Amino acid sequence: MTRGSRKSWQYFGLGLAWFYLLLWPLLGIRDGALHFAETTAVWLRVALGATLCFALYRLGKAGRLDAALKPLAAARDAVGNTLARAPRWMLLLPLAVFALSYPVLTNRYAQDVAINVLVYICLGLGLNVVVGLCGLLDLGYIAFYGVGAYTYALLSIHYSLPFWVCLPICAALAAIAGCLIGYPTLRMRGDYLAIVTLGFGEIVRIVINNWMALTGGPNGLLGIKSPGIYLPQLVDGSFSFEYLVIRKLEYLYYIILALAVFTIIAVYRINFSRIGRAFEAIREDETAAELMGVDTFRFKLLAYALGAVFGGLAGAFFAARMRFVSPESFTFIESAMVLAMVVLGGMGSIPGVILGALALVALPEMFRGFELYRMLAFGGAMAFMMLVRPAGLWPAARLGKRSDDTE
Amino acid sequence: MAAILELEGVCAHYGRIQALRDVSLHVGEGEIVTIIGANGAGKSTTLMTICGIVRASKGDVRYQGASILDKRADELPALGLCQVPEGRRIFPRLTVQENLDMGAFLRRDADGIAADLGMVFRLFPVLFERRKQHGGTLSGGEQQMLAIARAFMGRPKMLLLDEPSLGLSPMISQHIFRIIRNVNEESGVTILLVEQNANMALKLADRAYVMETGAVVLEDTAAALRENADIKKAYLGQ
Amino acid sequence: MDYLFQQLINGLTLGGVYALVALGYTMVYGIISLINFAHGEIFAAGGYLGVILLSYMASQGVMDNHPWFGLAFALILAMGYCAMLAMAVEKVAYKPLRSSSRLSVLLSALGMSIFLQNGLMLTQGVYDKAYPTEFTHGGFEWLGVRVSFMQIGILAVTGLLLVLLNALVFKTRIGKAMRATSQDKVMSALVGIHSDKVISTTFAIGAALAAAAGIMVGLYYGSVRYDMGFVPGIKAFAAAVLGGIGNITGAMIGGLIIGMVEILAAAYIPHGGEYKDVFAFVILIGVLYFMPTGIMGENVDDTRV
Amino acid sequence: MKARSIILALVALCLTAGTASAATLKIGSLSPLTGSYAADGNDIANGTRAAIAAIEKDGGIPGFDKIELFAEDSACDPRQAVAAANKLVNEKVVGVVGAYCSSATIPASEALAEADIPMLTPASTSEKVTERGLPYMFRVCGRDDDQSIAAMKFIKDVLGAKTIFIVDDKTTYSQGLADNVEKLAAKEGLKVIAHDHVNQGDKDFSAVLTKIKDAKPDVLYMSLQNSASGALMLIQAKRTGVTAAIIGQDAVYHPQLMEIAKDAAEGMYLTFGYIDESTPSYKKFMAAYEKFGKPGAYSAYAYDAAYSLLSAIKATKSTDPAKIKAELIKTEMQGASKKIKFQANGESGSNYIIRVVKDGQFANFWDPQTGKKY
Repeated sequence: MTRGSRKSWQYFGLGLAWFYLLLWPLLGIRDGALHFAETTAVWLRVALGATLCFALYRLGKAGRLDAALKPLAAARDAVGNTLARAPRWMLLLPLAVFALSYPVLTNRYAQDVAINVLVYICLGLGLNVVVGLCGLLDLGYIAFYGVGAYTYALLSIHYSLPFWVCLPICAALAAIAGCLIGYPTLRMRGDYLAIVTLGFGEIVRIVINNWMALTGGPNGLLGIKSPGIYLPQLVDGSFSFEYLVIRKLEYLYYIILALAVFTIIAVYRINFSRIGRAFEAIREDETAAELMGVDTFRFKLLAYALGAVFGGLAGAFFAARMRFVSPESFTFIESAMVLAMVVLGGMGSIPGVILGALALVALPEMFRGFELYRMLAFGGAMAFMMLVRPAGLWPAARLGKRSDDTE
Repeated sequence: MAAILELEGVCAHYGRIQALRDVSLHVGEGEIVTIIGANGAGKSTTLMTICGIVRASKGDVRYQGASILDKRADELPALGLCQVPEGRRIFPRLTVQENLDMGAFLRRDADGIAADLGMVFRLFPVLFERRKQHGGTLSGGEQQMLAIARAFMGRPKMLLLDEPSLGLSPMISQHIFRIIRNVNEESGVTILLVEQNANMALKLADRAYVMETGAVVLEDTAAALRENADIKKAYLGQ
Repeated sequence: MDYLFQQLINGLTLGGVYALVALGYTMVYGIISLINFAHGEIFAAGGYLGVILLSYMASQGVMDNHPWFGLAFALILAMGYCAMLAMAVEKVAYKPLRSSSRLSVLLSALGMSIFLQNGLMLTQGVYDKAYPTEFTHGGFEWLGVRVSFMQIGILAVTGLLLVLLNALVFKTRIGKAMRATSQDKVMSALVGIHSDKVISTTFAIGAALAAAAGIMVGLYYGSVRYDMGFVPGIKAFAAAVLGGIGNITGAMIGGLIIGMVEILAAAYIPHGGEYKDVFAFVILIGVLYFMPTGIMGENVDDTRV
Repeated sequence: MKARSIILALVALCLTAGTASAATLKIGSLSPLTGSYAADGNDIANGTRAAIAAIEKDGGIPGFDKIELFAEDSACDPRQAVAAANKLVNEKVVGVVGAYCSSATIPASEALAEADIPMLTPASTSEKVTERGLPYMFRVCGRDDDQSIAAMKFIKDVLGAKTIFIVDDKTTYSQGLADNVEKLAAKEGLKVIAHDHVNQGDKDFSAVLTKIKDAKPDVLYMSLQNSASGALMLIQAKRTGVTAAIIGQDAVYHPQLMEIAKDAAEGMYLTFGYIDESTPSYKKFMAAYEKFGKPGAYSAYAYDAAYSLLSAIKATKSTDPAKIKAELIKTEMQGASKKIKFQANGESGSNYIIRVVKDGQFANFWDPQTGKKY
């Protein structure tokens, strides 16, 4: 055993002792007496598990597991290389086939989770424009989702406008909201912007919650129509369209799939356009970008509006899918979740954000088996994933450090 | 003359880019040694590697005969090894006085600190005048003086100086170099000086190393290098 | 008139609570530029430790004979516990990410916040825990204004901690080391400051303050709950930014302003109660619009911490 | 213990996945197990568990070896509630007890309705829950409008109040109730001094309480979603010096109200469904619930919901929703909480009475039907 590894085991042991000290008061002092058995039992389990993981980690680091890991690594590299060499359509085709055939293969619950994942992919990619591309920390992004959802809800209830007509209206209103919020806040930098966007997000939620006449307040809005489509039909030789209201999950799945694909393509195009380069210039060094002639304020506002558009689209779909909206869906924690998807996936990276959305929507669902331990496992997993992959699951290729980050 | 600092085959990397290749050098006790070279030659990286801010990937750094490679950066000032880093790195929102106190952070002898404070205020009277101002409000030359004075406050046995003349007028530069010489002569502080201004550096130093693209290419006494034709052409602008 | 004064007292008390929590935010932010989302949970943990210890001592009869001793004892132990907790969180979730992007740490903090909140829920249950409030009911009435001893206590403790903290940061060696570390980590290492230790200490101090706040809140409002840290956490963060993040006096002023705005909005504006958070945030946005670095913030080159 | 229960849960999960044969009857519960309403949510899940235990103790349901509960977390969030509902659809449960927040119940019920799964809510009192024409939506608790009528009658007849101050905390439930009271008060000729709102999760009510102290109303109608918030408001009301009679509602009805507020809760009135503690049903419920601690406001309702669902299955020997519905409507059952007789629209009627906190206990106080004190 080398000196380094002995030292790390010492730290590990100290950590476990520390953990016992932290755990004991919470479990051991109750009913006017001190208990030790329970704490020890819980602690022993955690300690055993942690020791096992730590031993494996140390062994792996010391190269003892190379015999087992090397072929795995080689296989991974081989697969990676083949994939890298394969043309893009060969990768996308199976993915597309899978996405299209998904509802046929799965049950209601899986479809429901998939719909949620796709909604969050739209949201995550929208926020990605703001945070990942432009480097503006936005903690109130969910406000645009709310604007989109309530816009469609109100238009559908009061004016019976069809979903497809409302979609662009929702996007436009969300963009306007983005500009309204962006205008006073975008002069601020870094974390000041973060708290101000958080504030705006909360303001939007509180207004939704309190403006009884318009939004129904906490009661929410009921009676939103599902999206419908006109299906061509041949009846008695004459060609006509039948209006079909989409309520079934499978059809809703295809609608949100289409929206998500649209979002992916749009964000991809933005990413590699002149605008995208301007965004990145702002992210890397705002002052330098300004000196290079980039109108930073205008572009930041544009980033905000563009991000808001996708939030608005996702919101409109959400309202149509739930046929009910209420303020509970637009809380700060939702903003934080969307941000988590972007950062966890890899800022500025489209496949990363998709992975992030998948992870953060699917994980709590997977943990449903844990019942009460669900959110505990989720929080732990979130921190753990960040520790293992600080740059995200699938980091973007072009990404420097923001000048604010330098020490 | 016993070597107080020795580098032996040191390599260092920034990510995948190799910044130092097999750098070996030594500094004798009480010497003034300078490293000259162009931008990006690896001079500052050498100092940062000595101090443990940049980790050496190969080779050894010995200070007073013992390897200091596995020491953290913050353990070195206690051994008398202090650095005035590139860009001065004054604490901008600490007052001048507090900046100086930070230099003596590891020392516990209040009397000695007070005496040294008097000493640096004598050396740099302008710092005494501005002792209540924030470090960030000083001019470039004053900041450089403060940075050097702060390093003096640690009562170093050896001082690593990174580009003390950068961005300063020739007059102030000369003033600062004079003080460095005085401290070396009076207190016997060993000095390793990194400079782009080869002219001044070679006038001050006893010995010198020339670095190019991360490696030491030449080593000689300062006097000899001043006469070296290549050096004259490349670094002294003659 | 007494109505106004009563509301002012209410606002001061609420502001005092925010200020205590904000102090921890601002200290941690000052040193590693991290919005420490888990801070609110540390505050909740402090409240829980307080109720656990106080109930235990009450069952042993300590609270009947020496209530003030019991309270002080619980306060100190809870502060110590939370300091340990915060240091553990820092070591596990933040330190390995020190050289990563700031957002990675932010997310890790969010994960820790969810983890700790649910950890509290699992170990302590989903129901509110009642504080023994018998000995905090006292108060007096003066010119029609009711002031309870707990309100005075909160303000006194907040003020005292502010003074102590300022002394710590500006007069002591560790305080100077903290400020130096927050301004330039490389240089502070070069003068011999062990930055990991300083950062750990900062977390510990911030957490101890949060624990004190947790106990004060428990005593004042009468109960604690596992999710009690979230809302004050956000408000305190807003307060810290309002005052100029990284600035201790600023956090205090920010906390008092937010508390005051909330209470006065609820007291005087029609529908103010439901929109009071809107007013708090509008004030925040307004102040930041005109004073981009907050009330007490210093105008420094913003590429630095 | 906690870790053991994780492992047990996992083992149970594996086992049930392995043995899920036709002999298992699956029912679901939907309630917020995490988040701010976890307390009430757990009461609901536990009430359902107690009902299953009671039925199994009576010999179970013929044709099924065991009854299995899927207790899903709705988190009081529409999205998660729908996901959980769809999960229950997947598990092919024959009926669902839940949810808690009306904003979760409404969208979740739509998802369940598509699969024709009966849903019995023990807690969502919003009128909209049953007024959407869903065939298999039932409500075991009372309705907001009935509760407010009882409260108003009490305020007028017994307290003889002239002025009233209303506070709610802006949830579908609490605000709906408060709005109803406000309307009724205006009709009855009471002066509504103000109808103020506080926010969810607020701890500090000093501003509004100072207002109330200043306005000196005869009655403070306190419509809060959460018993702990209610307790905090009571403590602060006492400290501020509010002298008005305080009336709350069933969401605040929970033992922890007195645990936290202690003497500050004394004399508070609450509207609550009349529980006849002398009936055998109630005693049976208490026996089955014992291992979960003291029942909360919705424990008995959840118990009754699950009990009547299971009884209907037992009686019809079928899991066909139409037959279950017919059976539910046909029979009258003495439940733990009240006499339950479902109508075609899914309502089961309400019988709100006034209870009071006396010596740290809830006690029956006044019956609006008879107009008499107990």
